[in-house]
Parts: sequence; C-alpha cells; structure tokens
Amino acid sequence: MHEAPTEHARVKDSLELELERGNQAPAVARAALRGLCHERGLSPSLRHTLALLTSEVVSNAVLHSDGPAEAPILLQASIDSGRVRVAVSDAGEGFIEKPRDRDRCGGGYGLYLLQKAASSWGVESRGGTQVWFELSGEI
Amino acid sequence: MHEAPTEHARVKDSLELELERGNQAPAVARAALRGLCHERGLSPSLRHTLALLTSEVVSNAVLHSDGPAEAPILLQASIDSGRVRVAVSDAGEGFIEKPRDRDRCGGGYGLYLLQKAASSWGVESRGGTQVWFELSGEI
Amino acid sequence: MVRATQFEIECDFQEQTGRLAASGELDMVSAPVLEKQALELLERGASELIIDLRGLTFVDSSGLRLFIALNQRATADDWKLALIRPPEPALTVFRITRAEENLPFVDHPRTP
Amino acid sequence: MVRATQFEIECDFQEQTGRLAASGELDMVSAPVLEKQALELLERGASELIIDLRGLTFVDSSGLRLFIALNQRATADDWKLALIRPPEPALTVFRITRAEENLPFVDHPRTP
Ligand SMILES: Nc1ncnc2c1ncn2[C@@H]1O[C@H](COP(=O)(O)OP(=O)(O)O)[C@@H](O)[C@H]1O
Ligand SMILES: Nc1ncnc2c1ncn2[C@@H]1O[C@H](COP(=O)(O)OP(=O)(O)O)[C@@H](O)[C@H]1O
Repeated sequence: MHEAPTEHARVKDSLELELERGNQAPAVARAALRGLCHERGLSPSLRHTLALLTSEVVSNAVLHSDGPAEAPILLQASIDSGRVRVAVSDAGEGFIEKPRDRDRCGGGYGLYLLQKAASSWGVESRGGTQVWFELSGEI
Repeated sequence: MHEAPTEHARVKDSLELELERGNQAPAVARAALRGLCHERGLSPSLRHTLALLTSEVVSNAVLHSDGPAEAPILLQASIDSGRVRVAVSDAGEGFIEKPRDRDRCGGGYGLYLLQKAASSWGVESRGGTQVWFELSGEI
Repeated sequence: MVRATQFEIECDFQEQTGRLAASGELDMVSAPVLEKQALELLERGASELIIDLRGLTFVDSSGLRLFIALNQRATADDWKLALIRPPEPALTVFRITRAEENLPFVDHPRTP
Repeated sequence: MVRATQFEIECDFQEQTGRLAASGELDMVSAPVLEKQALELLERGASELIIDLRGLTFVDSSGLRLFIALNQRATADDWKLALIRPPEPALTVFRITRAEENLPFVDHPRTP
C-alpha cells in the first residue's frame, strides 16, 4: 500500500544460526524465526505454522540425532516473496534404525505435521542429516 | 587406457522411464539400470549395489505409495563420471502414516540399505513422493 | 539471542476438582512439567481436571501428545477432563492434526 | 523392455532332508514362492532344509527377510537350515546388512 520502496527491495531475507544441541534449541529457533518474520507481513496463520514446524524439526534434531552431543544444530531459513524455506541440519547418520531394533512402534506427530502442513518437505542424508520444508502464503 | 576418445565424451548418460505400478516394476527397473551401466566400466560391486538399491526403492513405491494404483512410477537415473544418481517418484502423499495407526512396528530393510550403502540419499514430498540416492565409485 | 522456553503453571485443588492454568510456551521442555502437575492432581483424587490454556502462546506436538494421553486416561479411568481453549497461535497443532475435534475443548472457564 | 522376474525352483525331499535349488532373481515376486516351497517341506516333516542359492543372480530385502525368518524358525523349532552360498552379485544384500555373518551359509553342497 503506502510502504516505502525499500520495503519492496527486501523481498528476500535469510537467517543462518548455529544452535547448541540442548533443550533450549527449539525455543531459540522459534524466537529467531519470529525475528525473521517480523514486519514481513506474513499472515498470522503462516507464522504460527512456521513456528510449529520449525520447533518440531529442531526438537527432533535435539532428541533423535545420533550425532555427537556437542555437535551444533544448523538452522537455515529464508523468505522469498512469501515462500518460506527452513532447513535444519544435524550431525547424525539419519533416520533409519536397524531393522531388528523394533522396540519403538509407529512415529510421532512431528513429521506428520510436516506432511500435513508443509507445501513440500524432505529429508536428506549426506554425511549429516537435513530436514527441510517449505511453506507458501501471502506476503 | 586404450579407450577411444568418444568413450571419454560419454561421461554423462541418463535414463528416464515410466514404470507401470505392479509386481514387475522392480525387475524392469533392474534391467533398465543394467542397460545403462552396460560397458560404462562401473565396478561390479557398484553395479550390484545399484541394482539392489534401485530395486528396493521401486518395490517400496509399488508396495507403499498411497497414490492411485494406475499412476505410473517414474524412474530416473544418471551416471556422471562414475557417480550414479537414481530417483524414483510416485504419486503418493509420502511416508508418514497417521500416528495413531500403529499396527506396523519398526521399518524394513529397504531404507536401511540406502542408509548403509548410498553415499547420500533423501526423500522429498512435493505433491508426489520422490526417493533418491547417489552412489560413487570408479568409472 | 539465548532464550529459554517461557512457561508457568498455577495449580489449585478443591472439592475433587483440579485446576491448572498454563501460560507461555508448551514444548518438549514444558510439557513434562505440566504432565507432572496433572498426574499429581489425579493422585490426590481429582475426579475432574480443568486445564486452562488461555495463557499459552505456543503448543507443539509434545503438548498435543500430552492432552491426547490425558484424554485417553480420563476415558479409561472415568474422570472428567476439560481444556479451556487457547488463543489462535497455540491452536495450530490441534488444527493441523484435527485433534481439535476430538479433545474436550471448552470455550469458557466453568466456575463452580 | 517389459521383463518379468526370472525365477525357478527345484524341490526334493528324501530321508527327512528337504532340498531346494533356486535360480534367477529373488525379489518381492519370487521370495513368496520360495517361502511357500520351504514351508511345504517343513510341513512334510523335514528336519533339515538345504537351500541352494548358487543359481541366483540377484537377491533383495524380501529374500533377506525370508532367510532371516527361516533361520529364526529353525532355531525355535529345532531343525537345521543350510544356505549354499550364492555368487557375488546375489551376496550384496547380505554383505551390506552384515547378515552374511549370521545366516548359516555353507560353501559346498553337502551330498548325502
Ligand atoms: N533429526 C533426526 N535424526 C534422526 N532421526 C530422526 C530425526 N528426526 C526424526 N527422526 C526419526 O523420525 C521419527 C519420527 O519423528 P516424529 O514424527 O517427529 O515423531 P517423534 O519425534 O515423536 O518420534 C523419530 O522417532 C526418529 O526416529
Ligand atoms: N514410496 C513410498 N511411499 C510411501 N511410503 C513409503 C515409500 N517407501 C517407503 N515407505 C515407508 O517406509 C517404510 C520403510 O520402508 P523399508 O525400509 O523399505 O521397509 P519395508 O518396505 O520392508 O517396510 C515402509 O514400510 C513405508 O511405510
């Protein structure tokens, strides 16, 4: 509307943050994303979904990564014309447990939330493990 | 050694194939990959691993995709200087079952094999589902 | 920008009714704290548990899992659970999973 | 290039010993066929089952799963399983999973 032209130049913002692997990492990630979204005009529902999915993926890296406890978690996020992309990387070997270790049944809600709410998402294992997702909405 | 120069030009080959979703898809995929590898000088062990991982990923798409039965499975493969990349796409909504459906415990060996043998691999959900992996070895 | 999960609980027990009021962010750090308080009230013999979520700014899948578990317990052990509906941001996880329809959300605190 | 899984089994039962010789590709199509034959021999009372895998050109995780299951059954129900080692290409799945070390592979057919 009556935004300054400089606002239009700011169509792409990004963030890259090393999180200490610990209980506080999800809260720090949520706060960082809140900062990135600040005044970007993302719809409230998009912002809430973004905070939730980011928190889930960071929690998973804290809880499930089989990487060393002292290896940090890398949080990358970018907003490009209303499309948000978040990637969370840990030092673990990936998702797949040895088939004979079947003490855990079914999955939880974290990845299910990604599947339901993200416009796209994925998991990559390349040395470490990266989980990413994209959300799109109005800027 | 004493290869013709044209051989050196052929450093990149690729294949794209629509497989009918059915029991025969894994065998067709293996045969197609065998064709692609033919005379490329990939080491036997790389070829065997390639056939195995491709077969597993195609079998998974046949068995587990929640896409329509008549939607074909897309097999893409490329060899670039001794690095092989395979991607298998199906029309399903992805991997994650509803958390309360916990009748199935643990995973099988298919993805575990990818994790153990591929140099990198991943799963992407973007409309359909794509599972990809890369193997590297000597050309 | 180091920041911890912000979370507080108020607790009250009167005439077999346990009341918890949670505020802040409910995540993997704070959900176990809320769970502990809820189980304590049940051990003290609460036949009704009212959890006021109006002060929550965020709920993740740990919170969702906790409420699903409490709800199953309530049915199994025959006590009553009521969740006072949180504001929009904290409803996201219940909306996406459609748990909103299955959990005993109520809109206003029922005062005795 | 339409091609089906190539697979054949030969079956023999003598003096409580069941013998199966599998050739071709062992995958999600053919593993159930081999399983059925194996269970049939056990039902006929085989106290030893020798499966000759020398003719196999390919084995996937369905084959692996089958042999792991048969091996567990053999231990549980006290009969003897022997797998005559397949050629290199068909060993891949056993190598990667290290199942090669735990399954009863033998190098030569034991003739009675
Ligand atoms: N970063 C990760 N590293 C390793 N495994 C992971 C990671 N993220 C998720 N997983 C695996 O995926 C499973 C499902 O995750 P999720 O759906 O979030 O449920 P939950 O965390 O409640 O188990 C986890 O239990 C874990 O085995
Ligand atoms: N293409 C796919 N579409 C949907 N789900 C899949 C797909 N591939 C794998 N999966 C899921 O991942 C699980 C693990 O696969 P895998 O390790 O190959 O074991 P298995 O196929 O023996 O169950 C499957 O059981 C299935 O739930």
